[in-house]
Amino acid sequence: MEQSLEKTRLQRIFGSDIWYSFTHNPTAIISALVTLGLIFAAIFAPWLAPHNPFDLASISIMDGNLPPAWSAGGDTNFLLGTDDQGRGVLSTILYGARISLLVGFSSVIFSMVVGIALGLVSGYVGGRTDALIMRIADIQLSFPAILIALLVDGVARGVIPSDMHTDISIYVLIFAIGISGWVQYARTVRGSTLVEKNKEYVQAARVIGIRPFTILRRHILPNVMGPVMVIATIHLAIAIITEATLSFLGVGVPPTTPSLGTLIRIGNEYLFSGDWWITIFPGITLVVLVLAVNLLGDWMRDALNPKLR
Amino acid sequence: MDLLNINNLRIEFPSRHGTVIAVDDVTLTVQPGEVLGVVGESGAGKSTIGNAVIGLLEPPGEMTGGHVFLKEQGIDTLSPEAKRKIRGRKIGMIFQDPLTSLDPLQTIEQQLVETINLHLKLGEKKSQARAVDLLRQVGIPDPENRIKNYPHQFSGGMRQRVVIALALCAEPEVIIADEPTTALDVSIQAQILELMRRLCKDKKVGMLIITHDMGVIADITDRVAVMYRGKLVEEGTTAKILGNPDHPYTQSLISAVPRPDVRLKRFPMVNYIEAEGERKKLLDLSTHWLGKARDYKAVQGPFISLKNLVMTFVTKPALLKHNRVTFNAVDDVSFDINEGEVFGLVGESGSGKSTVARMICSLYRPAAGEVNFLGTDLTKIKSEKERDYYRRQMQMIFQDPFSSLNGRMRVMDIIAEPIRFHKLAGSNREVEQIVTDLLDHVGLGAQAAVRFPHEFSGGQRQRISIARALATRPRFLICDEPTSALDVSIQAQILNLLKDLQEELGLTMLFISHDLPVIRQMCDRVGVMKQGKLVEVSATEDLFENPKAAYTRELLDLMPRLDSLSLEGLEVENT
Amino acid sequence: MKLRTGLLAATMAAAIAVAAPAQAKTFKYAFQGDLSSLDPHSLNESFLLATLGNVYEGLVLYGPNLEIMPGLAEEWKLLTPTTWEFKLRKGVKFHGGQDFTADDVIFSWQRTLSEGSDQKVRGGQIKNITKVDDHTIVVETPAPNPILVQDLPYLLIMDKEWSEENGATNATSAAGDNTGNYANLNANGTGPFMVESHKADVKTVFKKNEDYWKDIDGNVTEVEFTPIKEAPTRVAALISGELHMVYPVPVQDWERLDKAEGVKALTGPEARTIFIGFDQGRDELLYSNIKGKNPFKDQRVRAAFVHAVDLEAIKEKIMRGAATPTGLLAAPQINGFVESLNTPYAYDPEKSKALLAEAGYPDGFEVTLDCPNNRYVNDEKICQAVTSMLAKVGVKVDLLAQPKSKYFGKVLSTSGYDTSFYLLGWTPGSMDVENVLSSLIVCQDPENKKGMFNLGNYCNAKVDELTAAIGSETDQEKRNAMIAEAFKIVKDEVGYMPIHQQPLSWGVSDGAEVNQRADNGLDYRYVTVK
Amino acid sequence: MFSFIFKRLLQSVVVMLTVALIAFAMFRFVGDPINNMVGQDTSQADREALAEALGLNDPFIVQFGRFALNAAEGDFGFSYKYRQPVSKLILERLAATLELSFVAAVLTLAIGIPAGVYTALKSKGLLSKGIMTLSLVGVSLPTFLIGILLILLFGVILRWLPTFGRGEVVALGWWTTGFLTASGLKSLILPSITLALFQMTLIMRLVRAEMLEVMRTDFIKFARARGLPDRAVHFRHALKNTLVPVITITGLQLGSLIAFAIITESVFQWPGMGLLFIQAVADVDIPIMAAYLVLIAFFFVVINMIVDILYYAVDPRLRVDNA
Repeated sequence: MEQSLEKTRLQRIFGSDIWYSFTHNPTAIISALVTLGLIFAAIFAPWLAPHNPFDLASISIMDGNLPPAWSAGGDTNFLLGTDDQGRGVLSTILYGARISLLVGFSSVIFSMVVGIALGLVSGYVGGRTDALIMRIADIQLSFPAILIALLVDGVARGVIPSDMHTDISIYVLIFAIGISGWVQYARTVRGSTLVEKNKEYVQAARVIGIRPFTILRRHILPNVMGPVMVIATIHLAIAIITEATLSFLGVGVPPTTPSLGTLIRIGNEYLFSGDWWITIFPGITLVVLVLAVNLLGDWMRDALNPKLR
Repeated sequence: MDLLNINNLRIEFPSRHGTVIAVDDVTLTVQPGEVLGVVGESGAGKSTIGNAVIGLLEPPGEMTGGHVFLKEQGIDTLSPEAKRKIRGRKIGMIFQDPLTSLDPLQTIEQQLVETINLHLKLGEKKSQARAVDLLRQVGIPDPENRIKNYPHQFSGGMRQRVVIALALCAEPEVIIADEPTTALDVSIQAQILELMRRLCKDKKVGMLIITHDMGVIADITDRVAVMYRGKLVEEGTTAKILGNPDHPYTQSLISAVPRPDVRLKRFPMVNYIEAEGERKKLLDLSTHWLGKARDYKAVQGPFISLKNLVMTFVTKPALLKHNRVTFNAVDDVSFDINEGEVFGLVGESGSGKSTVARMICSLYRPAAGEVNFLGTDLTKIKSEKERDYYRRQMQMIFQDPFSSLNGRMRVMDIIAEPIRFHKLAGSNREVEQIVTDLLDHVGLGAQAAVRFPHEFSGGQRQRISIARALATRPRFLICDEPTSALDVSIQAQILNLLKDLQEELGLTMLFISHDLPVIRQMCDRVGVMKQGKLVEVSATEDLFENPKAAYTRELLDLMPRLDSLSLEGLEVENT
Repeated sequence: MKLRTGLLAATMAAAIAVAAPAQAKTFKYAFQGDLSSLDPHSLNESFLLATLGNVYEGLVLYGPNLEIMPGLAEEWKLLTPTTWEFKLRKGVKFHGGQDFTADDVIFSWQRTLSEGSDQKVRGGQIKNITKVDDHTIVVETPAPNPILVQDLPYLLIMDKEWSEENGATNATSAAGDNTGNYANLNANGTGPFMVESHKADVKTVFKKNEDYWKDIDGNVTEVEFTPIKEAPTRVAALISGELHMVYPVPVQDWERLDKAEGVKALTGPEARTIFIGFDQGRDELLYSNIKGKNPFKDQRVRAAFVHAVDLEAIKEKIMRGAATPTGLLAAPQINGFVESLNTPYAYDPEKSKALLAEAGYPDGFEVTLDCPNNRYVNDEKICQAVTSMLAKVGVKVDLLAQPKSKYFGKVLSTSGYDTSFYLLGWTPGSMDVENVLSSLIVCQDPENKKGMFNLGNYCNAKVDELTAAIGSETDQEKRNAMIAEAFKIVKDEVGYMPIHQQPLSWGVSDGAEVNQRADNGLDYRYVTVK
Repeated sequence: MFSFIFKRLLQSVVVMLTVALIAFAMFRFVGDPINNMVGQDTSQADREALAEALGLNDPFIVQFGRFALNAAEGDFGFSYKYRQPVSKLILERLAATLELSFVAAVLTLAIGIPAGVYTALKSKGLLSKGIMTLSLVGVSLPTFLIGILLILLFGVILRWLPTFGRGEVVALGWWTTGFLTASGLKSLILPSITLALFQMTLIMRLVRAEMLEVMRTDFIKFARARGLPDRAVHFRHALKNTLVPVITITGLQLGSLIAFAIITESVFQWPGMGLLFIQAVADVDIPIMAAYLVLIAFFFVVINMIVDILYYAVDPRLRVDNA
């Protein structure tokens, strides 16, 4: 019995139209591979990276501004060259991707949880609760994400004792980006909840006597996740970009533990000087990562939309 | 010569599960002024024919054989542009759902004039005049003003008339109507059919009408073509097909049609399409779990009695009470249901019959009135815990088998949920045992438990929801249009199943339907509702033989006549 | 396609070509900051003063090399240790045509002391001014002040009548709308240039003052100033030929500028010294893992720190060889500079480790370094480098780099010197070491406004004595000796960790010649456009 | 209709007050303004006097009340840094930002909508797949980097276009425009592209998605069945129905253009409100920050209102005269 269960579960995945459309869509496959690859690289950076750019004792400023290994004056030690502080660009990218992805994923999950919770409640309970939540959403919408992030960061730096900044700045960032994103989820989830809650399977559950919370959790939530996943993917890309933009506005992660965005911001200052590698390589990595994620989200949107099939 | 000649038509849908042959070597002809009915159940490929004729096959479908001739002229071979010129000009099309067939952002005048001008090049003025005239022909009152309106300002029936006007506006020679009345109430349906028949006769238009509804066939067609799984199984005059069909499929189809005139014991030979599956008949309730733990206290007085129920909906919300606009979906409804009987509730859409059901099982809280179940007024109960005791004893079966099951759960979990919630089984293994029992009890194998709803057909799903409803061992079952989304033969199976269960378990039932024949087959007593009010309650046979209320009479008159239906091999219940 | 873009290019190029000759003799330049006000007394900030120095003038002027030369005063002499006589220049007219007289000087001095003025410190150097005749005044100082004149170039003179007509007798204060706002948006000086139009933070246009009291070397008839915040944009604007000059230019872009045709980097040592300070006042550091005591009170620890930092590396890698490592808190351009003490502490990590061990921190300790990230040249990068260098001797430094507003908000007296270890830069407003000593080195003394910027409160009674004496010593010989002694003490006690004199870093197109003054000021008098 | 607008106005006031309140609650943390207002030699006593004069020592609710009351009279106070009335400063900058956002918006719609329609109609086509992917590259780069790269390419290497500022502007009353001079127009090109790129992609994808949905509706099928030519089906019926849902999002997107201008403006030294704001953040020029945020909120409210009115205009189902 159990065994056959497992079997059918696998069959379900591989038999599903989603899987079919995936295997028949090279773009989706490639971008999936790229994304996974980068995530892998980021997670295992400590083992993959030739150096640890975050360990200050190990970096020597005398290695600063070395060009990539293959060009004149390059050092095979630093495949993609070094930045002004003597950190290997390759290693910094790996560790940077780590931070970018951490910030990206965490903030997406954050806004997802908040958004879904509020959306479900708003849609299922309705009435005043709904009105209240949606008004709050409206107000927040009249306040662009980038500004919210700016202010949140500003406040955090104000209220948190300054000697902790370096340690918590990344969480602040996650919160700042996350809090500005929940509205989209809330609205979507609310919309689909309004549809689902009138479907007969929900009424059936209510006739049985199942309590609202359980209904939301067991019945409605799984059925509204589709669009949420699509938003989440796109949002991940946006979150990573936002992080980069924020670091341009000077509220990013500390330069001693740079993210991809911070690397680009730093490299920005070297665009005119000869040291192109300091910007270009992180830049390429960021584009590839975000592009892959976006393409993935694209495919998912079309694949999950029954009307498009 | 034939007006329309469909010759050895073959249509294929290539898919990843292999090529599906939607239409297989079908030949049909339509003469001027003739109405040809194409009847068949879902998946028979009847709509595909219609789309193929006007050259609007949904991709990836393609014509891989045969031809379509309009007055000897092959039109399937024409260029897309030429095909386009034929559409609307020579062949008009009417779709099922009038609510979605019209562009919501344009007045019907714009849409009419646009089409008329396109085909007849009359110029603005003349086109408008013709548009108004058309609306008059299709029976829209005060067309001069109504023409300025937007679709959403018309009722469903009126919209369908507008759609017909649009289909007619370029004087086509052939009209293809795809389920033209399925979305409409029976009273409207009769009018629309009458209208279509008249137009077709007056204008000598050939009509191809695609439907699953024997009533429609009986009402307006001259000839009928029966389709099954893409094949044309039988063709002949309407009387012949209904009277004494040759093909076994046609026979089973006919025998499955609920009859307005007599009441049958069961629907026989309905297993042509989907084997009904073995059911453990006549189980011994003293030993079987369904019998056990039926610790119900005996009922004194009526089993259920509704007193002056009122349900109010807010149509225009507002902060202040007095500017809210409300209407009474259910208005002062009272009736009793006795233990062991099947009580029917009939009425057109919006008559409030479903609302009543939902108030009984406390999905809605009544604005006023009492719901007395076993002598307790459920509306007074405050705590959920207390209510659970009654919930367990009354369960509901819903209309749409596709949305009434949570697609993300396995059948096992779906049926087990009520058992677990009401703690009706000790161990998990017992739960599984019960679920398996239930499944073959409703004629599905135990293996169904590990699968997901989307792997089942509509009929099978309805069986699953019945199993779920039975899982709490209820004594009262509410069936809200349980079969109206199903094909007739499947409907017959489900109705049989419900009949059997009702007998075996001595269930009391509230059976809701808009379909009078079905009501006649199922119910002991019937209540008729109109715009939230209960107009009549009487024993089924009385209701059909000598209705009291005028409205009931009206309804009965509008019922499609199926007198020509053959009676052979059916055992009539003599009351 | 190709052809079309080609064509497009051609037309564009043409457009620019015709646009070019139109602005002959107009000098266009950009700076990272903006000219926040036209009121010479509103803000005591070097860029503002240097720029307004082209419109307004003081009794004395800075020469091309910061030397003092006669301005609105033709000559001056010391009457008593505390009184000076100034002979004012005759026949000078303000842009508005009003005559320049003693009254204007007295008025301007009083204005620097008015509500809302940020020049109170300068004005405070003078106790009283008495008018002898229209072109002679006697200035009285609270105490003997040998370097009074050093402080006068930026005490800019405004016209009395004009100010009174326009209700600008008080300096423009930031606190709400005051009538003085007129002077904030308009200017009426005696300088070689007058303000044609001024839109704060957008663009300011200066026009040559044809009847300036003396001929100037430059040939510029019009000057157009635009602030450009982003360094890359600034450099791009220069290379693309839209501007004659931009500054500062990121040091790493010098190569690029020299490679690019038509532009070059103009560099030199600035009078600003960058240094790192230690909190030696508190008994326990605010931001450290060492509790109960303050490691920086131990001279060996401070020594360990200065020996752990490789100034040469910072110069080479971060400043691209442009900085001048230093051992003194005052730059050579500063009056009273002591050559002999300017050699930096030696880079010697081993010694540093030894010292730490000796001081009882064999494994080092943790401390937070406060650092601005948009104030000085590559400030944040310097801090990063220092951080990693100290890491090598076992000291774990948490770097807290913030924008200048937040940084200064934290470390300055306003929030009670909330720092343990900080990076700061200093240019003495008076271009004299006395200012360095009294601001950075003497013990904190809020009452007498002494040691206001001695954030770590390095404190040595002897040094305080000397500083006081230096302030009033009029004999240059003695004075220099005392200066040397004071700095010697500071250096021996490792009161500070001097880093370097940061470089001036200007980008100039071949179309123009400018004089680079050590205080980073641009004097239009010496600008020539070809 | 009227009562509706009135309701909206009421709402907008609430929104703006909330925004202002939140903003204010935050300002006290962004740094100490005084240090940016005085030179380094300025004494402690003077600094405190100034803080007192500015009312920085009052409890923030008092400061907020003061601000709200004055703001109601259109007086946003006095910039700490420029010592000028904030309203005047913002007015000077308003034109720059609005012109930039306007051009960007036009670009966004003029390219985004057609591209969306095209990719929807030819969804299987190679070109439309190309457009889809390409558009993604655009949003995969941070705006500031795009800006710098554009400057590098067109300003420094090709030297076709100016690298900063608005060029020559013509003053029409208090409004200054760059539309009337060649240099002004040229200066608009790079920033507006940089600003529009992101929104363009969003709008395009949105239109595509909606269009695809509409193309599957019955009334489109019925329109075809009546023999209407593609042109009529696509544009008279499909596109119009597509725009209904698109309008809202578009409204919000265009609103955020004004906000995103912050980055573009600081990259191109575009003398607009965004630049003013980001400078103000650096200098802790609270009055400017407050005014800016409230203004942004105001823009959003106005845009939303216009959107709702458009809705009424486009979609008969929403009109009051429903039968």
